[in-house]
Amino acid sequence: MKRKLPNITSKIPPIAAMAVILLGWEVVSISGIVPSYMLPSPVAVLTALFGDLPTILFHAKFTLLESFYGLLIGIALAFVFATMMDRFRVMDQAFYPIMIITQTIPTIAIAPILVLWMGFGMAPKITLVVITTFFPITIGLLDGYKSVDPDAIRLMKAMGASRAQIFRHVKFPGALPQFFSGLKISASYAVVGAVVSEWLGGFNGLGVYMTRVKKAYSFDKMFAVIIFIVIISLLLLLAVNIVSRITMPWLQVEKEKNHE
Amino acid sequence: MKRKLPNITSKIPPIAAMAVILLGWEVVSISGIVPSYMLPSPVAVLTALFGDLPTILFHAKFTLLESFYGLLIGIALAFVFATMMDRFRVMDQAFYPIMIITQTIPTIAIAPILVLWMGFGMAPKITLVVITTFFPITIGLLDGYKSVDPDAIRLMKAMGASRAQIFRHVKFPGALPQFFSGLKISASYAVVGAVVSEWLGGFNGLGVYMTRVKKAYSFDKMFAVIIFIVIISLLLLLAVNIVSRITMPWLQVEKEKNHE
Amino acid sequence: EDGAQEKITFCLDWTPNTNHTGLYVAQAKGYYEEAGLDVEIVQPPENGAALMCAAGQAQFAIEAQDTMAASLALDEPLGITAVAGIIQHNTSGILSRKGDGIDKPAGLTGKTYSTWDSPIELAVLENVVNGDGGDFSQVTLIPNDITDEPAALAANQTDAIWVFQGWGGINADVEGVDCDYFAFSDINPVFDYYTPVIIANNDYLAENPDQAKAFMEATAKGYEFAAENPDEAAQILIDGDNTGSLKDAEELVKKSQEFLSTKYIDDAESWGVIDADRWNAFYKWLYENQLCDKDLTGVGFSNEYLPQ
Amino acid sequence: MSSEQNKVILRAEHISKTYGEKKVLEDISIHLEQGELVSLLGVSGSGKTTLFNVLSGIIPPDEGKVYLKDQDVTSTPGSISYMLQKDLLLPHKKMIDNVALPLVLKGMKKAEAREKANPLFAEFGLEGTQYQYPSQLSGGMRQRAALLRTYLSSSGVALLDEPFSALDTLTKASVHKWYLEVMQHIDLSTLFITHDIDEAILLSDRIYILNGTPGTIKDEIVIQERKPRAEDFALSEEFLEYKRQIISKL
Amino acid sequence: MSSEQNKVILRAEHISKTYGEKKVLEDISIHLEQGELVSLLGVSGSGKTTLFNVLSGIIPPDEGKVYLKDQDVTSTPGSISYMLQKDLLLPHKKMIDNVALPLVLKGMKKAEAREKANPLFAEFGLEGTQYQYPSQLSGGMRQRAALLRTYLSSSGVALLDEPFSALDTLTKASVHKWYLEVMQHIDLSTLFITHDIDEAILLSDRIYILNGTPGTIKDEIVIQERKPRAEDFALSEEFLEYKRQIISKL
Ligand SMILES: Nc1ncnc2c1ncn2[C@@H]1O[C@H](COP(=O)(O)OP(=O)(O)OP(=O)(O)O)[C@@H](O)[C@H]1O
Ligand SMILES: Nc1ncnc2c1ncn2[C@@H]1O[C@H](COP(=O)(O)OP(=O)(O)OP(=O)(O)O)[C@@H](O)[C@H]1O
Ligand SMILES: [Mg+2]
Ligand SMILES: [Mg+2]
Repeated sequence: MKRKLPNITSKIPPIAAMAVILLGWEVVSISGIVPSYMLPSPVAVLTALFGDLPTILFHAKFTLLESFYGLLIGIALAFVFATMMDRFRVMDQAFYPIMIITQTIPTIAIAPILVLWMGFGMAPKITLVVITTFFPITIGLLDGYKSVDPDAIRLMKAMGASRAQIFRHVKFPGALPQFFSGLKISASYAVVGAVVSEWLGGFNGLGVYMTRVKKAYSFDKMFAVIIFIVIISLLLLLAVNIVSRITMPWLQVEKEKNHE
Repeated sequence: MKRKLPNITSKIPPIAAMAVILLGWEVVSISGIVPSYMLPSPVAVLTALFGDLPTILFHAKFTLLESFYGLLIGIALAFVFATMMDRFRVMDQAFYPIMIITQTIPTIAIAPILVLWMGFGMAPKITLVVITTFFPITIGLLDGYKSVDPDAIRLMKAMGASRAQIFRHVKFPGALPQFFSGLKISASYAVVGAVVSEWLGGFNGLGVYMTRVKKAYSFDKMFAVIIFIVIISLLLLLAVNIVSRITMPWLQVEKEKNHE
Repeated sequence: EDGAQEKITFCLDWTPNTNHTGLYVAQAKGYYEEAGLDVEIVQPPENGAALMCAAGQAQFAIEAQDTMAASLALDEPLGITAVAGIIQHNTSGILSRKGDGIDKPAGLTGKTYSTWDSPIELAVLENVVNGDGGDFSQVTLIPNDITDEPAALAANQTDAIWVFQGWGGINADVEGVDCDYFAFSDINPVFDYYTPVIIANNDYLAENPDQAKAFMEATAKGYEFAAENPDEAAQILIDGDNTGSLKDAEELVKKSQEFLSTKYIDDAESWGVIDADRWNAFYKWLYENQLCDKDLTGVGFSNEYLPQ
Repeated sequence: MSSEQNKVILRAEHISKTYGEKKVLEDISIHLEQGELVSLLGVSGSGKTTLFNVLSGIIPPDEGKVYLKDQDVTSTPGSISYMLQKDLLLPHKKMIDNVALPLVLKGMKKAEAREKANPLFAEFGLEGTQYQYPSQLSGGMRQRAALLRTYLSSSGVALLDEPFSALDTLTKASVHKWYLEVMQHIDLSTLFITHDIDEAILLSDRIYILNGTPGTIKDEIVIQERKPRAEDFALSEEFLEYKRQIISKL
Repeated sequence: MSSEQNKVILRAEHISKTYGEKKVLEDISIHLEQGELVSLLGVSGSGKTTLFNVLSGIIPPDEGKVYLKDQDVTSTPGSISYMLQKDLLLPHKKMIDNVALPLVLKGMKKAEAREKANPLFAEFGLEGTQYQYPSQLSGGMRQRAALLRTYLSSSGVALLDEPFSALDTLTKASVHKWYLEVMQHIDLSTLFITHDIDEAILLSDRIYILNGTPGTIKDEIVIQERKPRAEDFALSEEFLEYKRQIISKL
């Protein structure tokens, strides 16, 4: 019971800050300093959000599916790459610079090319999500593998463990915390990645919907979609947090200990 | 002399990997499996790059200026925010969630709005670069401040140091390594951020040039610009690396020691 | 009717609007289904309908004759052919606030114009402005990121915008913004080129000529229906647009449809026919003014897939 | 102690090892008898850890052989248990799985391994901690758990590399006492490395002094004092005499 | 030693301190004379570090006063130098700037501070390391540099919290010897915390034993052995006698 108290008090400042921002925004829009097509009021945005919810949800389904598949494939790819790069020094040297290069290519430029190559379906969108998400996860896993105490590996060897056993019992679980740090970054970019690729070519999805409302000058709806995207990104982050807590119960124990 | 040897051998794998990729790409495009407007050959792209260099350089000037100013402002902002958030717990609690939210807003959606608010000049582009770059630097600085040994601070207090002196002599230099880690991430996004915002509205800059060559179906030129962007991003990264080495000579000393 | 239908992807040039009504009518009235075709109408990636068509991701798409020139003039031209003109004449022109004096091209001198920054667009403007005794070099150019032209004019975001009379012009009436307008084709007959055209993938045409003809026949029926029943056709477009972007624009769609119903066929013998003389005249003008590297006379269009 | 007391259980013969151009060990021959506790004293860098790495089989010697109960185990990891300076309990495994890990590595089912490890927790003074995580235990308890794992991983011979150096002075004293009792109880033979002369005298039957570059066995000192040692052995004149003798040789 | 030997330089009177609901220190009174080295022995958690934090002025006591040369310095950091367990040399500063830091903090110009610190490097056996970074020095040298910094930061009184515990056994012995010499040479008075009974007997003029919850001064032991101590003092019967006496009191 007692332990929950600081949790509640720690939520006051962010909520207060948000409230101040929203209030300021509302005042600016109501006062008429800024015309409404430039900055719709929060109330108008919320009205648009709830009024448009069925349409938004319809489109969100596609965006979420793309983000989800993209993230899954990104994780799988990151896992394969990081593990190979950790295992073989040559792979590491060969792929690391290429991975950095992929991150400096503007996605906005390749998204239309991907659509050209892969058509109107989900494939190009998923690919773009994979490109934006696999890098932070790979880096997280690589750092995680490297953070494993070499003495722990020496100990495992002394116990007669095979390479696979060392991976299973020491390297992989040891890399989990950094893997999840990387995944959190990726998760917060996944939805945005899907939206960007939809924006640049597609038929369904929040990105497509946004281009439409933008063309119709419905900035309230546009902001409503932005807010919706922010919310699902935060929910995705929350989900990753929950999974990480379930997957790594020992960290919870350590944290509790430090709070005592 | 001897120490340079591993440096050279370590460069063989990435160069080999790049060569394999370029060769495969050239073969695919020459063989005619993929039409050139879908994938121009590397030779065509290089020809376009050198042929178009004056035009590309003209536009690059704008993009680089935007990236540079954006990065500078991003650093300044990150510095102010991180320092305030480290100093006042309430600030930390209030701003951290808001900072995460800013990172889940699709830049592609706010870029046109920024143009609407700020006009067609450099301001909206610089703003977008600031938005994309300030977050990793802030996080880096915050982590850096937190990584400072509390005993070092206690020692400084015992020596009668003021809060400003503690910041100057311990906290700030102690946070530099993480600040530069964050800056490296930001630097690799800065140019891309500027390109995205140009793409969505403007007269000059690589993003504008890309939309133009794309309309003319000059995919070789389009790829040439992409490659150019990758190269300047890598150069920017290199510059940050050099600055970080000059700023933190003691890390060089430590590294050399570990290599002995 | 039992899954044996041939699948066709049709890529629009923009969000659904009254240029597309015939397609939606053919879809809704079952003309495609009768022809044994399963047509899916999709939207393009940024400015990419022609590419998507050339890449075979769509069999048919919508392009405009002016932007198509660049793709035909490449060393390795895109494999696309215009198979029908959706609207017989160029109905585009310059929209401006009433009373600003931009009711004729010379009035642009000293004013601000929102441009897409395309060489052909600027050359056309230069031609009409200077031809009218104005000075194009004194026109201030700003980037065009405008989607609601009358509103932008009313808000003084710009002084003049290139619009299609059947949409932007009508929209000015609907929104109650008093505007001036002049059309390019009235000023220089060379500019009476084809604006929206239906293009098809060349490989597809070579391999499936009969299917292509069947598709075009059904499409033609759709546009003929739209020409005769503008009100019903407008409703079909609004209902058929699963993007929902037209739901709140019923008045605009209906008025636009009424305007366009007389423009689809106009003075041609039937819908879609491309007049070779007008087509070639414009491409010749492009070539002569160095807006195009190749002489495209006779290139890029065909009337042979239209119903005879 | 048992009647087998004088049976040699571990024997290293003429071990040499060179890293690059640096010779680290030269012609080392040592042995360990059943039930014995022998310590290896030497300054930093004399090659003590390297010798243990060779004995445990994780690095091959350039020359020489290692025998466990007359069987050649040179370069064969997994037959002798090895405990490093740190406890190296895996933070993500519960205590019982940490301790049972050597059994699982040898192919035993997890449930079976747990069953086998479980009763030993009481023996090592760890009853009730089976389903806790390592971070929930004190330093002394973790050290004992690492020792239990070491015990489960082999044939009764343990190599301990500075096992007690991370403990504070007072905890160390109690762990020393406990370790001697356990060793006797489970019939463990131990070879251990230390920097601490007091510790070596207090615990060992014999002390090897390893020194020089390359490291060689400089001396062997037998501590005659009967075991278990008297409470005040560390404060006795005999103890001081041994200490003087060793200091003169280092 | 000087004639001022018996002058009290640091005095703490009736110090009490409570954290939340936990009383950590109760009515502690201790003193330190000019040139004296006094150690504070006590089990973990008895409040030794807390007492030092109070003496150095970085936390205020609930009750009691701290006097430096009869001047009240309670809750006034900066007047007494304090060296923590770790050397805490700042990795980003060159050795000379690390050492001169206390002078800079007091407002001296960097160049002047360097000039003042420079000659002391030789005195502390650190000649030639002025423009190196801390990472380039060995543990023993770093410890001496930290001590030099401590010396420069004050009026000749140093509080050392477990200053030698991070050093290995052999390095520790040489640092002990060196420290006693330096102390005498620069007329430093030292109060230091240790866990290690041997170390306390070897170095101290007097030993305070701090124990219990809340921590109180349980005893004060005066080591009569003349200083500098004989080479083999640690191996002598007198030494053992002191050790027995302290153990019985802990
Ligand atoms: N993998 C290695 N490659 C090269 N040299 C090594 C390697 N491992 C150890 N050495 C060197 O061999 C020597 C002996 O090292 P070792 O770790 O065995 O010493 P030690 O006696 O255990 O020292 P300490 O008491 O500090 O643990 C040292 O000089 C060390 O630098
Ligand atoms: N800031 C604090 N807030 C609350 N309790 C504290 C704080 N600092 C120390 N304590 C508590 O006060 C008691 C004494 O701590 P202190 O660090 O002074 O002990 P110590 O004798 O130095 O121990 P050690 O030998 O382990 O360093 C401990 O129980 C500790 O938990
Ligand atoms: Mg060692
Ligand atoms: Mg303490």
